[in-house]
Amino acid sequence: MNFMDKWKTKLQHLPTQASIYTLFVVVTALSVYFLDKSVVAFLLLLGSLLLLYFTSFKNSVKWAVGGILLFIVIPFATSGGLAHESYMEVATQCGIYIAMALGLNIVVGFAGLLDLGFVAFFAIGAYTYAIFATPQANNFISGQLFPLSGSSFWLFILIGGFVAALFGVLLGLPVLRVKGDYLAIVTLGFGEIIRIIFNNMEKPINITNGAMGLSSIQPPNLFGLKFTFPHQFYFIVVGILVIVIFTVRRLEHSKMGRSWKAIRENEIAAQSMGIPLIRTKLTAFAVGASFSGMMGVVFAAKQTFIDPTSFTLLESITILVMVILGGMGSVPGVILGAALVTILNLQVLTELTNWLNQLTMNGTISIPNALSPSKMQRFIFGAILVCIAIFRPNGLIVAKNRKVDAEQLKAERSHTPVPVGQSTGQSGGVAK
Amino acid sequence: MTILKVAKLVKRFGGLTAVDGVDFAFPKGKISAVIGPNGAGKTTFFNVITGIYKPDEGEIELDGKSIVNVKPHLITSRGIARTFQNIRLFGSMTVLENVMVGMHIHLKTGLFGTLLRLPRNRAEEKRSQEEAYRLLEYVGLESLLNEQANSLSYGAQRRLEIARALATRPKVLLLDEPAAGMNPRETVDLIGLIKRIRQELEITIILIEHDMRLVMELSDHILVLDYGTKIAEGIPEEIRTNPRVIEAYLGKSAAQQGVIS
Amino acid sequence: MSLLQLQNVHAYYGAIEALKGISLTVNEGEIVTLIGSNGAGKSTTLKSICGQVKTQGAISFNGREIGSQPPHQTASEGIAHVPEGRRIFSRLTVKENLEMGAFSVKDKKLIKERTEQAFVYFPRLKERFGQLGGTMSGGEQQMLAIARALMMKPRILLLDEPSMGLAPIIVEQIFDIIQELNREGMTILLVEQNAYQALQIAHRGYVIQTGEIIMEGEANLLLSNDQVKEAYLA
Amino acid sequence: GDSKESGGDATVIKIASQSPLSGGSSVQGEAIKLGGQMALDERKEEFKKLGFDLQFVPYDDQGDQKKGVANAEMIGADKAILAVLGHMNSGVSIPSSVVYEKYNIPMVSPANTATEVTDRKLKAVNRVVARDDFQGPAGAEYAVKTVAAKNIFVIQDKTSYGQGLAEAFKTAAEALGATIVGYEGITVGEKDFNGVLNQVLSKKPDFIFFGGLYNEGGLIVKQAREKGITVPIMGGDALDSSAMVDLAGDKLVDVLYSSVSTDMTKSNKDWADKYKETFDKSVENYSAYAYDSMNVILNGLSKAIEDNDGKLPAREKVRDAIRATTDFEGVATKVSFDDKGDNKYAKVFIYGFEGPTYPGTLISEIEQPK
Amino acid sequence: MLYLFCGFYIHKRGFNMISEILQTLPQVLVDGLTLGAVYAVVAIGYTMVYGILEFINFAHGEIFMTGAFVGTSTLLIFNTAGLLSGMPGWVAYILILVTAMLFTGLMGVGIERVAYRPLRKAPKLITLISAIGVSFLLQDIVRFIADLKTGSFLVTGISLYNENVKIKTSSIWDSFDDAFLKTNSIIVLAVAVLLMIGLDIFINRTKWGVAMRAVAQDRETASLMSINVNKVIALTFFIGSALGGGTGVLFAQQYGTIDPYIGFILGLKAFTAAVLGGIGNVRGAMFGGLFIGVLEMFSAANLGIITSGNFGGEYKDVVAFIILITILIFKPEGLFGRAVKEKV
Ligand SMILES: Nc1ncnc2c1ncn2[C@@H]1O[C@H](COP(=O)(O)OP(=O)(O)OP(=O)(O)O)[C@@H](O)[C@H]1O
Ligand SMILES: Nc1ncnc2c1ncn2[C@@H]1O[C@H](COP(=O)(O)OP(=O)(O)OP(=O)(O)O)[C@@H](O)[C@H]1O
Ligand SMILES: [Mg+2]
Ligand SMILES: [Mg+2]
Repeated sequence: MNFMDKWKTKLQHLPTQASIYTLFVVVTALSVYFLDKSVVAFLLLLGSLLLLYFTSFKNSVKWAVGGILLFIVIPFATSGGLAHESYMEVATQCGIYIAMALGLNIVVGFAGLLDLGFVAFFAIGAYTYAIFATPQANNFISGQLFPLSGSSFWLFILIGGFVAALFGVLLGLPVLRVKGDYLAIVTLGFGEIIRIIFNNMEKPINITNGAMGLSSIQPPNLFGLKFTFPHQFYFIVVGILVIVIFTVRRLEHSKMGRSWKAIRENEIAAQSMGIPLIRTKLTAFAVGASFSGMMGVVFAAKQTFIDPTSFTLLESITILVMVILGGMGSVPGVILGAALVTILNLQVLTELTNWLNQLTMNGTISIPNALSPSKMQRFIFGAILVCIAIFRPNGLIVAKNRKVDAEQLKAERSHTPVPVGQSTGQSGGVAK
Repeated sequence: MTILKVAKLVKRFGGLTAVDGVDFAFPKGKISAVIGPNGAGKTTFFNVITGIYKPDEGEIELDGKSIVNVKPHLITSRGIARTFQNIRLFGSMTVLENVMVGMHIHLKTGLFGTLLRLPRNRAEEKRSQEEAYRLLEYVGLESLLNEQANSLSYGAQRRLEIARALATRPKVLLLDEPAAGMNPRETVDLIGLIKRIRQELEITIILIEHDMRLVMELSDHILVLDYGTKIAEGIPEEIRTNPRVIEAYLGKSAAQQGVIS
Repeated sequence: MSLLQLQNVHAYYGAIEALKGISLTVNEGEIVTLIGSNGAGKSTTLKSICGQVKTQGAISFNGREIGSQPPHQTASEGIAHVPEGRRIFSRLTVKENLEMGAFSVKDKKLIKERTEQAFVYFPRLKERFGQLGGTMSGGEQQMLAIARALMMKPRILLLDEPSMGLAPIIVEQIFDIIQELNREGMTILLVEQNAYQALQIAHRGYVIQTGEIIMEGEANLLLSNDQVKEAYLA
Repeated sequence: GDSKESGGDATVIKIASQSPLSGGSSVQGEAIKLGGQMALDERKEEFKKLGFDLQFVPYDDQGDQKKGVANAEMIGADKAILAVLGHMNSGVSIPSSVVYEKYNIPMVSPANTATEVTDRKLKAVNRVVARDDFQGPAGAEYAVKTVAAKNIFVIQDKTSYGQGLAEAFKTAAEALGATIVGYEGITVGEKDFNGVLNQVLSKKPDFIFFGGLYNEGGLIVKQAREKGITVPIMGGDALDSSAMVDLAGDKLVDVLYSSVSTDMTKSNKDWADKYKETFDKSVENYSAYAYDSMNVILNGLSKAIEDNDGKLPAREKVRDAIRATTDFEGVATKVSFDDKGDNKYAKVFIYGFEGPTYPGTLISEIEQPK
Repeated sequence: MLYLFCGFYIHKRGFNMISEILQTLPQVLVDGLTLGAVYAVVAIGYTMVYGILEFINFAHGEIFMTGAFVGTSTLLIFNTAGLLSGMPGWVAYILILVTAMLFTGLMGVGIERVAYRPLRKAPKLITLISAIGVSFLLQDIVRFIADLKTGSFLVTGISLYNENVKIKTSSIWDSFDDAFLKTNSIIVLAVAVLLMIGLDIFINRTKWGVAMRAVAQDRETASLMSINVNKVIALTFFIGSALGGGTGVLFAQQYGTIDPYIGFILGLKAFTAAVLGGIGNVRGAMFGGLFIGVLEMFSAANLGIITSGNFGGEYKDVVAFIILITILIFKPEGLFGRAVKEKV
């Protein structure tokens, strides 16, 4: 007990923390670098980002260290092994999902609007780029102008985000009258409608090429450098992601973020505080959708092929799972949730399966074919979901309110005794 | 001088007429009370004024301008703020944040300002925090500023609702049963607070209350509703002795003792 | 004879200790009132009796320990609770609400009798028999809540702020009804903010403050106690 | 870091498979895995003699291209993997093969029929089955010329396989002078197709073509017959399964399907029996294609080893050796790859079900157009 | 002249179109009602659980699927034991229905106990996650067992009733063609209607039914009325799940083939139906189910005809969702849902 306390106080000591943290990063980075294909080491290295969140460094320091980790340490450490591209692929997909989950978190976590069709915006972003970066657009725009070159990709990140946001608003306008679980089913319907339309728009005019999908999408091109490898996409994704996180963070503690939360807590009271319901909800939809749209563009360029099977309801549900699992409304939680689910699905379960397979084939253990681990992924995923729900019902990192320093406020506040009313004239009183 | 005027106001719910042709002029800078039996339509009256419900008939004017068919959030920015009978705080936000939400209409920073966070935007945010803090001091909740709103006691929640409403810098403040669930001691404090708001901030106050001592002590003017219609109006003294009011609302013993203090 | 007895009861909401060792007794046939300011723990005390919050300590009813049993069992043993804020089943009709009050009563005839009795106390309910509970006004809802609790013919009736938000005339009626019920032999534990009125009709009273009983005694003694006057009667 | 995956004395060579092992199309995915595994197990000894420990690593692509690509990157990272058997879905193949191409890992698909798969002319990509633009027209030719179909109703399952095949069929049939009276999509995974069939009723076609898998195909046949629709129904190679018998039962009459394989249960009864015995599962057509694909891979591999003086060959060498496959006689099909990786020998055979027995009877053989 | 000709052409096409639609209309209605009956009963399960716990029991579709498998395998077991030949079809039918309903009913209770009860006080959405987890688990467990027993998860069972009945709808109006109806469809419709009527009486007339609604509205207060809340919730799950499981049997008999993934799509449709009718409202769910079933059948059969092939049956779900969304926009609480406006 005493011993524990001693450690606790020691750990609160900043320099100690810093040195332990650096040690951790160095050790994991080196093991990723030297060990060949060690999922555990890779996970620990990613874990250092999480650890960073729990340290008591200053915010700016955290951002800086996080940046160094993401842009330098992780790419470099993974470049040692053969699995470099594989790690980078996982990290890239993680990044894509994190951005989407953060977008959905604005809608569900902040504004309290349950959206079960969120992947539609991802699809819209992806198709926006794919249609113009393949000859597909020639089908409805004359002049054989397409495909656009890969250097248009950078512009399309913005266009994709914008178009998705636009759709967010278009969807929102009619449906935001509907509340709660009704909204869930309406958005679910919207997601399905978008997917089915993309799946069938090969006639009457061939716009999306239907179920065949769009292939040979132009990869991004920066001054002649073609982006085809996962480690290249990694930098694009991390770049966008940093902007996304930055945006979310700023919005969360602003007038906008507060009105989202106010609407989530009590619509009527929010209205009575002068918050326009529809407009505020629409901004939540639009901002959330734009993150998805941007990542959709990246996704299309990375895969070089898209078809509607990537945008199913199950995908929307998965993103929602990431948000709830991580902790609704909690930005670090959602990032963790998205990363965990993606890594679990793409890497951990696959590796586990391969390992068990290996054991089966070597005859170490024998599993009936019907139970072969590769087929049990849904089972394992399902079991994990139930367990987390039961043992961690508020999500992995529970959303916290930001505390304000009372003493400082007290000291800095002006001393006019009357804080409000038109008579004070302080900032013009009541708006027109 | 009249600040808020309603004329022939009607609100129906299906077959039920909750507010039935009420005419009234609320004098500026005064405290008016709306009383009446349960289900008389008092809260509905407030809801219609604040735009939560659209009136079926009639006119509502604030400073001579009609606010019928104006959206609730715009009514707020025209200068009417309110509290709710069943408390409606933003439960999982902090006390300070609750008040800052109330400042919504006075903050100019837009989406891009938030992202860029220019010195101007930063200053505005800072100022609004300080202002919120002063409002909390005003209602005596400054020590709880970082608490989650729904962890507050009932009385504190009621006061927070008042602070939040004040944050919109209203000309008219509507209070729906502000003393409900408070004990006599706390009610006395509340009376003090309401008086201060009227005097120091020069805000017109309209309140609904069943606690006759509070009503009689505070109000300059009383409107009595029953079954949606106005059955009496006047100064407290007139109301207390009005037989119709006694019969429909006060009851005999309350009429005698409710006002002893 | 003591019907209900609490000894050193602690109650918790998560980490918050809302009751810090409460002891009180209600004798058969008494009206006992519990007064105290906001958040003092009045409602929590009633909830503890009904098993709605986790408690430590001894709660005995009719000589039997009931502290750890689920609420529905406690209710079926004859403790009726009219909760704070009425808690009417808003989408059930008045009739169905009353039926739910009589859930543990098997005999249809008995249910009918008690319904009739409820109409005697509250004629208004008879007029509104088929109306949905949620559309009634506050006062009517309060009547319904009391009538609903009476349907099980409880040994003891726990009332949590029955006067809150009601017009003075209704408050008056409700206090009359409480006294009438008591005269007919029902034991009553009354929680009130309106200490003055509560103490006027009660036999004994307890004063609770931040989870602790700070005073107890005959109602009229408490009424004239300076400290009580200062803090609760203003 | 450098890696020599040396398990004791023998160098490990891994062959991966990628197919959906979980979810709705896992029956087919599983068949691909097992067919490949069977071939590989049979030839373990042969490679042992050459000094290599042959291992099979099945990956689950979940029919999801993201998963397929991530797996492909893992496969690329595992230097011991020299070839991939798969995928089942063209939609997963197309993006994943871009990754294989980067790492020079040869891929042989036992199931992809979409033209786009090989039309990109990737060095790594091969397939043993017929392209949509061969199989579809072959079916159309048979339907229009032999069955004399004039008014054809086309149903497809709105997957890339179903749509690819159905569109190829439709174009060819129209070119041959038939009228397409209806062209409808269904939803994969549903069990009630009465809606579309009611439209068939009102359009009164004399022939129905279905582009899709047997899961839906079997039910469509059954429900059509129950509705009194008696016209011939034709499908692609994905109807070539014993499951058709289970699904449609005695309603399985006048149903045609094209297939790229000869009748395995007759021509290779021993093989089919062995499969059944090993895995306790009935043979799917994909099992046989996967078996053949795996043998194509292993032949290429052993050729590459031979060319490399018995040492572990580079992936490029294996890739080129596989592409060079000529006149391989598999249990289901003969294989020679052309310069795009398509199977030159992919012939189309037309079979017919005349009752609940699998396989149907061979009716016609159609050569690849020159 | 040309104009006239065009007009005539369009008119003719329109006429053809209508007559084509009319011809199959009886058949479309029959098929639509049969499918709709299945949706309706499954929708009731969603609605009941939603009504009482206010959360979408995502696993309900999988309970339906499990019922289908239990019924089918019971029948297969009878068959291998040689019992089936000596048994009238209806006896076997009732036996498998009862078995499946009991099984899934208990399973529903078990799921509630393990995966939902610990979460009663947790945020509502986390229960949704738990339900999604349960639904994955069930899919895979059923798949595993089916796979182990039969070597494939696509299972085709034995149909007890295979005859076709011809309804002479053409005699009503000569624009109609005759409709065919499977004997089994009659059973589906009959059983579904019986279940629905029974349930409606149970919920609206019995004490336990009222108790369910009371628990739905306010659990804490219900317990003060000496209602055992856990018991009521368990009962709700039992009934809802048994209904789902029973429908699974009807479904398996109707379509012959089942797989572990049928629950997902069907569950989605049924849930849509429940919302359309006004979630929490049993009669609404019934109506919603039938409506979606008929609508779906109608669009699959006629969309292609109406749009001359431009938008075909593949858009049937789009039509269903667009109608749902439209209805919800104008009646945000669903068709039968009562507008419980929050009282301010
Ligand atoms: N949203 C609504 N829908 C239907 N009826 C309503 C609604 N809101 C209020 N009512 C009815 O209108 C009447 C007036 O209600 P209101 O809440 O205004 O009464 P009140 O005077 O505030 O009563 P109390 O003193 O009990 O708060 C009541 O009969 C009530 O049932
Ligand atoms: N659900 C809850 N979760 C956490 N804390 C609670 C909860 N309910 C009550 N409390 C706390 O427990 C304490 C006692 O509350 P209680 O409701 O018993 O007070 P009370 O005396 O009934 O007050 P009031 O007059 O406001 O009804 C208060 O501090 C309150 O904040
Ligand atoms: Mg009111
Ligand atoms: Mg209380």
